[in-house]
Amino acid sequence: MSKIGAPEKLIVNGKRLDGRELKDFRPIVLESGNLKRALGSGLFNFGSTHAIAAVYGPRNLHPKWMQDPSRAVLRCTYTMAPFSTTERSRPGHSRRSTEISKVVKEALSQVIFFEEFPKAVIDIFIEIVQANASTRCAGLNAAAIALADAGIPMRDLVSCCSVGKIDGKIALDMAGLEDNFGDVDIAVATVGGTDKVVLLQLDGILSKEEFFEAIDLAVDGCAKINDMQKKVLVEKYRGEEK
Amino acid sequence: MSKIGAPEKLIVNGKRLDGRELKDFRPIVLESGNLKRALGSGLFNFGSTHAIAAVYGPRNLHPKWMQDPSRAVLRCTYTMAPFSTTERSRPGHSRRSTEISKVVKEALSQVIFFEEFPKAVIDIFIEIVQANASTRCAGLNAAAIALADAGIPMRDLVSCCSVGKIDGKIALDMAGLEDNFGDVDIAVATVGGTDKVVLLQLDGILSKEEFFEAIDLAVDGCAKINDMQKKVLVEKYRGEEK
Amino acid sequence: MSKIGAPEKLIVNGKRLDGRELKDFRPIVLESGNLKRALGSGLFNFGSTHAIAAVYGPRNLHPKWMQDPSRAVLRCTYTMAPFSTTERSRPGHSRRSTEISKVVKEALSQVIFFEEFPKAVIDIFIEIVQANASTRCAGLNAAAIALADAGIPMRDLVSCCSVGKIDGKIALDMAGLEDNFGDVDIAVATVGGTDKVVLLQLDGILSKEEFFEAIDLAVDGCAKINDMQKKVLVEKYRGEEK
Amino acid sequence: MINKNESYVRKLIEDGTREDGRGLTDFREISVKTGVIETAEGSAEVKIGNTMVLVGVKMEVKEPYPDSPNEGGFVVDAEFVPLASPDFENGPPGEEAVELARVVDRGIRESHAVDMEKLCIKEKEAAWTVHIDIHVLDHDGNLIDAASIGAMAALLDTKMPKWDADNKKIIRELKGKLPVSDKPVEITVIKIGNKLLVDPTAEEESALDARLTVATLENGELCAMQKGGDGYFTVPEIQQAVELAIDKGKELRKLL
Amino acid sequence: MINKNESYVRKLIEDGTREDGRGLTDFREISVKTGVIETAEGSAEVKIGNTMVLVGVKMEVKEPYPDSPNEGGFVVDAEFVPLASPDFENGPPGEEAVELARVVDRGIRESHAVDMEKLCIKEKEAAWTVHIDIHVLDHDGNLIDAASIGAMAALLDTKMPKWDADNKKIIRELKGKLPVSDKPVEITVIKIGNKLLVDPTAEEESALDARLTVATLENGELCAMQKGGDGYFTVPEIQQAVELAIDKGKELRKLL
Amino acid sequence: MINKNESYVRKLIEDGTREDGRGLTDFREISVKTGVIETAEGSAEVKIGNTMVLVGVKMEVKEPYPDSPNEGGFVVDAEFVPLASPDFENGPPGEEAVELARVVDRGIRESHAVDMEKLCIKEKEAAWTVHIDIHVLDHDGNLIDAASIGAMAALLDTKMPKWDADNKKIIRELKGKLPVSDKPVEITVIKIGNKLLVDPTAEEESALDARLTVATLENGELCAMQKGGDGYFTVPEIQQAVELAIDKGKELRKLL
Repeated sequence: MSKIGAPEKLIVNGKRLDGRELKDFRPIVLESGNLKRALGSGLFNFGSTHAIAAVYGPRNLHPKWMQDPSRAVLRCTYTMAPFSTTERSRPGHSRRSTEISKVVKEALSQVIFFEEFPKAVIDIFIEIVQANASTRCAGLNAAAIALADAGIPMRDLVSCCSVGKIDGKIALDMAGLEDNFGDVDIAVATVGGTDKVVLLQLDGILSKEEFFEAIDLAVDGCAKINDMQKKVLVEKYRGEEK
Repeated sequence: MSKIGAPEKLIVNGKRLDGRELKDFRPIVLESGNLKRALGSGLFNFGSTHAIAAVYGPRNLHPKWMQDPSRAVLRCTYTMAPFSTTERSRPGHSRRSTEISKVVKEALSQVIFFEEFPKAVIDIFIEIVQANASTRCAGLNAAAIALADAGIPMRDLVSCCSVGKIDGKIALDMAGLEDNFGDVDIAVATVGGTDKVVLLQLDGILSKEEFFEAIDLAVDGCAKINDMQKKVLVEKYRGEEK
Repeated sequence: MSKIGAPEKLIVNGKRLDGRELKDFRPIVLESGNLKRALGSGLFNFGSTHAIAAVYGPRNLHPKWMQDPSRAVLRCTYTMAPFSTTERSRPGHSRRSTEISKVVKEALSQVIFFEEFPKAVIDIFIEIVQANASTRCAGLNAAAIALADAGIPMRDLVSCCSVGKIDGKIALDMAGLEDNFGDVDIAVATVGGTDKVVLLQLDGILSKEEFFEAIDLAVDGCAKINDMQKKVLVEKYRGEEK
Repeated sequence: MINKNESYVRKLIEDGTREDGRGLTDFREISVKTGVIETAEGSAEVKIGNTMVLVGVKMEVKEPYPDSPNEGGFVVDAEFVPLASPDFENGPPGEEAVELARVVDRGIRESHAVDMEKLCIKEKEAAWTVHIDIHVLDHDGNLIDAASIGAMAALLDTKMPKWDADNKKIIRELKGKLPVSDKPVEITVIKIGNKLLVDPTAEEESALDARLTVATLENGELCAMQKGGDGYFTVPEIQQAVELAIDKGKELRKLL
Repeated sequence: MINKNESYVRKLIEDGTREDGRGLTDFREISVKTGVIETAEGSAEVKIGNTMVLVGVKMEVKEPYPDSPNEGGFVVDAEFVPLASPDFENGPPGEEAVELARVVDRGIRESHAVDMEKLCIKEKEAAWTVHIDIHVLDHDGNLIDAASIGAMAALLDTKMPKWDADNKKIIRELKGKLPVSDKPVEITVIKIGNKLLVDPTAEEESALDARLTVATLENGELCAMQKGGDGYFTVPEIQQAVELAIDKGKELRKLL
Repeated sequence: MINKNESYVRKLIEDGTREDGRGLTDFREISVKTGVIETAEGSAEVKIGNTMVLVGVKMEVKEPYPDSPNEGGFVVDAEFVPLASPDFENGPPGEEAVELARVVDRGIRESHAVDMEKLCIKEKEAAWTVHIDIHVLDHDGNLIDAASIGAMAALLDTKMPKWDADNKKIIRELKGKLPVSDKPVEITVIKIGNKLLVDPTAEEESALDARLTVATLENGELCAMQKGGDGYFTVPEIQQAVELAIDKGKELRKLL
């Protein structure tokens, strides 16, 4: 279990390696409308994990036989820039990115009013520019902002964060070494700051009780992110009104 | 010619390595309707060579420009499970499987009444689950059963077996070592137990006279398999009638 | 800079390694109608660089959504035979062949009257059979002949040749060693023997003045090739008239 | 998609019943047979109702990765062969096959049931890779659970070949069992309306709101989860699903 | 498909005649030219009527496979480049190119005309691979026979390069001929109605019921066969086709 | 294609003006920021108006090619990620991305700004490959110039990692700068009607007749060129474009 490159401990004197408390986020940066050609766009960083997202559509779906006459179809593409990881990652789709695209699409499907756009397609593109764990969470948060920025009608905003177990303790927002050498990594997304969970992925061994503690922490973290997302969208809207 | 792993002789005291006479089949197992979701299905084993086949269709062919307005189109896909061979075989299409799919499709085309289903497609999928030589023969036999099980109107059943030359003698139904280290391997398929040959592939050196002896043995073997195929279909039909 | 396999000098006693003067072409061979199944075809050799081209169309473009209702679409495919190079080249498209297909397509687009064939496609296929530098030039010259042979209405013929800088001197028609070990390689195509440049690619270091000298030499070379192309087409036309 | 009966299926389940008469937390008949493929080092055939999955394990030798020079590898591949369903006409659904493979992979990998260091033959030079291939032959729902138990059964069935280092060849005279130290099992809980149930048929799957797969160890701990579907689970629903998966996992583990 | 004239072609052949006036067992004019590609170690251009095929041989060095540590390799690839036919608009026909390559490959491989052990440079380390590329430039029928004789002509033309083991480089100063010990030739017999014929044009091929390719050795023995087409041959027809292929094979072998 | 306003754009330019009020030989506002990607050995973000390009450099170790046993490698890849433009709906334009990568590659490679021999770690065994990835995030025209200056900025920003030969691993403790000996810059001159201009927007690009990219060195010499578009340049127009590119290249080089 003592993998090459593993630090001796992930929590030293009650602090994590980057100085955080157990229930702290890394510095969060978020923006909307950061791209000019996209209909809607968003940016979301957890520390040095940087994600951007763009939304195009609703627009006509070709070929025609793929259209759904009663509602819009959602397509979601999560990719990582080749330079976003320590070892250069080959461009194109990996099995990991295919899986993440699927769970992110399902999470966002819960909130979009697809019935308003029969036969159409809505495309969401998520690009991880720099990766230091929790990339799917940053990407999903950026995508939610981009959908709102594009004016796609939604029930509410989806928000996502990671929790995990490191040195036996439940902690919020996994960073690189914690993801690689910690015990458990969990990604959770909820709708509008409630406890409605639309994305949940878990890797690593923990007890039922520890999991219940972790999911509560994650739901709480998502609610905080939901507030930030709404704030940045309101500010942008006000900025445009002036 | 003394390849690594080759046995000294393939015929010892008049018997083949697995104890068979020259003109014996390995134990044959065949079934129809073994899959539940397919419209028609079949299973055919020569000893430890196991093939299953499924038929879907006639159904509409998309895209439209590929349709034939006067008759159905047949598509045939032969694949090998990754674990079916000693060295794991990569999934997906090899040139070998492309060629076998083509000759199997042509063999079956002789018997299907395509004119009854204009614009449609009939799909046959053959999967080799376990391979010990004569896989295309087992697959074609399974496919013929699956077509009948699906109720596709046909002139007659196609039947297939291998013959070969081992230690200078013509023999029926090549098994693994005989295929790898024998002199000649031939696959033959006929229609309805007659001498109408719809598949013929030969590899290895033999004289014209030896070939004529071999093809007679193969035609005879196909007729025996044809009987077995008809029996299993009649039995299944009777079983369903009760 | 002294690469493995590089000759000491590329110009010895004022002559190039194959005995040419600086402003000589290698022996040029050109033909039209060399293929029978193609609607139009052409062959063009610079020494041992051999290119053939075939034209099919105008014909209907499928799928329909790719059609341009006001004009024909041009597709151009440049490929190299696997045995055309010293090291066998893998069949299929490389990034180099994709780029060359694009610049050749753009060069030919200047002269074709696309408006006469709405919704149609014209396909040009260029195959390098044997490569000894200047392959794109030979291919483009063959394609121009093939278009004329197919009777596609054109403003004029496009002609192409290479120029370069070897041992500090500007020279015409780069051959293999000159391309690999010379200083600069330039490909230039013009329309109808004029100075209208429709293809221009340059690799290697030279001064502005040297470049202006080189482009004049290239434009002059293209005019000579244009004469030869017209001659072979007229001869073929006369031959057919008899 | 087979969703003609979607509203009918939903109505039945909201009333607490199912088309085939099962209770919401009952599995269909399950069988797990091992040693079914002679050419594989380990194999299993799993049937759950009409669903049939074949799993084969092949042992290969590779050079270890530079960042784990004394560890072997572990790969799960899943193929939805087009024999298995009329829905696979235009090619089987890629993202579902990828998800299936990855969810089964994580359930086993994260359990540490297969010790990667024991798979090392010679540091930096040669180590075993365990290649698990999941082959779906008949698809009538609940593929994850079928594939997960099939993969564990095939691993427990796996015999170790020998490595001939001089000739860089695997000698398939089997010399012992693959060491496996735990028996993780994945159970998928489905939500339709406000009901939770297990082991859906293909028809029930087409009507689901959401699903949650939970991998549990022999000691009752959790080691992997995956939520799917366009719907949501509330936190209390997740807690209820986890409890159900722990219970059902114990039941299915007896088949190994 | 060029099948507008299918019924016309069939009627002619049933009457024992052909559009171009040939007898049923006559070939069109054939030419075989070798040494046509300077960049290849061996090459041939074959024309049969309007059909034109280029074949190039390239010698490469690879590590032998573990199960044949003292043998070289032999690969045949075929490309139907879209120059060759208006039917190749939407990409050339993949399964036909694959079949062409494999039938030509088997005709030569099974004859043992190229001794794989003579291609070994150093056991387990380096051996020559003979790479035969078939390039169809003009497709007016009977590609298998054209490609087969072209491949043999190119092999007989092949010069051996040298291997610089220190620098892992091939030095293309040619030092001798590739050893070739037999001259297998493939002849394809076509069945239209109840007639057998050879060397079909593309138009005749579009009207065929079935075809049988037979590879024969110099001593008259057979070494490979392949039946194609949706129709059938009776056993007496097969016997007749084999006799015809042996005869025509002798004729064509003179061109090598 | 965004060509609704094509005739309007052309008319403006024939009158010597542009939609955004710039002169024909004026660039939009440019910014070049380096060190923007922590995970890359070198990186740059370039904005020209609304166009935004990210460039990352990753250093990898490979065995040198047999014909250049003491040289490293140099690879440029470009991706038009579909975030960047509504035109990329059906997959980004492959041939344009390939051309972009190759034109940027040649501008740097032909300048010999990166000395390939200095990248060799051990002859025949290990050498650095400089992998430059161009990522177009927002496409409002003039990608070649943006990518070219971004690639040079990222190269000048690149720190060298160490190579641990024993464990065949790169250690990313940076120990110095990548040696870069020149600063080639590419300028693309656009022809619309009989006017030449620089730095087109996406809208202007959709109206262009032809474009000519010219790479210049610090000393004013040329090292690469590429003409694009369906139109032509006369020789005097080419001369004028080269002069313009030399001038503008000097201006942009100051940003490095």
